[in-house]
Amino acid sequence: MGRFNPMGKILVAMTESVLDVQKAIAHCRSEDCGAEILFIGTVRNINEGRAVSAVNYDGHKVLGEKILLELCLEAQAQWGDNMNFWVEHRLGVLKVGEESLLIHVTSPHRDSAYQASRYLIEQIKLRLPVWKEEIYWEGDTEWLKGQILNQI
Amino acid sequence: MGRFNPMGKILVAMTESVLDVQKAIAHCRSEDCGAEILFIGTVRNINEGRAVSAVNYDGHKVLGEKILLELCLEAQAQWGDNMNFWVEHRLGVLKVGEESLLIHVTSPHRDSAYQASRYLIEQIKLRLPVWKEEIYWEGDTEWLKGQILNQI
Amino acid sequence: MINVNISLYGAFRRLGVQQLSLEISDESTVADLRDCMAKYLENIDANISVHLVKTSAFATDERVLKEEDRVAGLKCLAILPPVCGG
Amino acid sequence: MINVNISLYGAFRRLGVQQLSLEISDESTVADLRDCMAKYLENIDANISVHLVKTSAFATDERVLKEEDRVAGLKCLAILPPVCGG
Repeated sequence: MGRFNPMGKILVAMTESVLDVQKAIAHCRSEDCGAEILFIGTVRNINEGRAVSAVNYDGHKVLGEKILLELCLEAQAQWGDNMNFWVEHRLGVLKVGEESLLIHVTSPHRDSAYQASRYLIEQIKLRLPVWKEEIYWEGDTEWLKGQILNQI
Repeated sequence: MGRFNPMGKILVAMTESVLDVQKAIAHCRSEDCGAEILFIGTVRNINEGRAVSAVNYDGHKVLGEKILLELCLEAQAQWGDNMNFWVEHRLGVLKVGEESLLIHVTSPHRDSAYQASRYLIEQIKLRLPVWKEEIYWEGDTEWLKGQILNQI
Repeated sequence: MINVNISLYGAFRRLGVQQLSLEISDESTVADLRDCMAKYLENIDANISVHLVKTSAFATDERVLKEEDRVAGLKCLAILPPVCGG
Repeated sequence: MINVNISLYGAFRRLGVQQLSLEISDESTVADLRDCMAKYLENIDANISVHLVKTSAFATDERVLKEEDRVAGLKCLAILPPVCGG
């Protein structure tokens, strides 16, 4: 079994639907994986001192899902082919407190689960084609600055 | 507001009841916390080469809950008074795949959430008065070796 | 000359359209396309800075493109501003 | 002499009782209690190693005790083997 034929399960999505923690947990649960790490990103009520009422997430769905799959395969190659992944980024207008991102990782041991989870969120910030337009209580909006995408 | 009067919420429990991910998430969600990390420990089907059918978790409930609270306060003191915590350890006989431990941490930023989550699991392994008796498919049982408790 | 359609994302949504249609030479690279797009936006006096065009990547549905990649024959082109998911 | 009840956890559950009752002198420290318990277990030929007693901590409901702590007056004593939660 090489890196391109892993035993662990992977599901990725860029979606307008509400994210589903229970499905993520059910997907990744495995009797040989005793450590499960779920990262949830939510819309925060304040950013750089301004009161946020909602965030409009724009994303390139086809390329984005391809990149999420690549990231999970990279994590399996580095930390274990038997790890399972569920990564979903939500798109559209989300109110404060709503879930924008789920990254769920399960592994036989906790160290690899923490490392893979952290790797995924950091790489998502650098490589996933998603953009945020913040909508402020004062009524104006702003597309946030971000990380320049590099070809790999 | 000092370290002993934090703004964040803390709930800890040593319990025979099934652990509840949804309650943990609802308890810790906060509009100023954009990063949420949930660690779930589950019973693994194999340990040191032996096929496990279940694990009997024994624990000192009163002292254990006191220590879990101390650990959360230590994490708030180190990474942020506005962080929220839900930490539950289950006791009793659990089958393979069942959830034995939930550690849920929410924070304004992901770095502190990951660090606090990792701190809690590592300290729990060292300081929480809980013991595992593995029940093997072959019918025998064994109390696992562990970490010697030190007085703090 | 060929016609290319470029899908717009993020701050480029301010242009109010899903795609831009630009005419470039058959030999054009991604770098040429970037220059062409910057000039187009200056001409129409769009409220989009040249800096944003310079810091954006071009991509297909399959991958992020390199500056020297030839544009002719590529499908589903898009311009991707600096990203900020999560 | 005073009588102390010690709650049992983990591998000490093999003794088949919730608590042990031991008689120790009023002046006894946790270290003395540990010795007393080790001797008791040897006498009843329990299937518990002396090593387990030596590597266990004593505690109340409030805290893990130090070797030099006096036992008299402490409530809810327990012996805690090396831990392995999670």
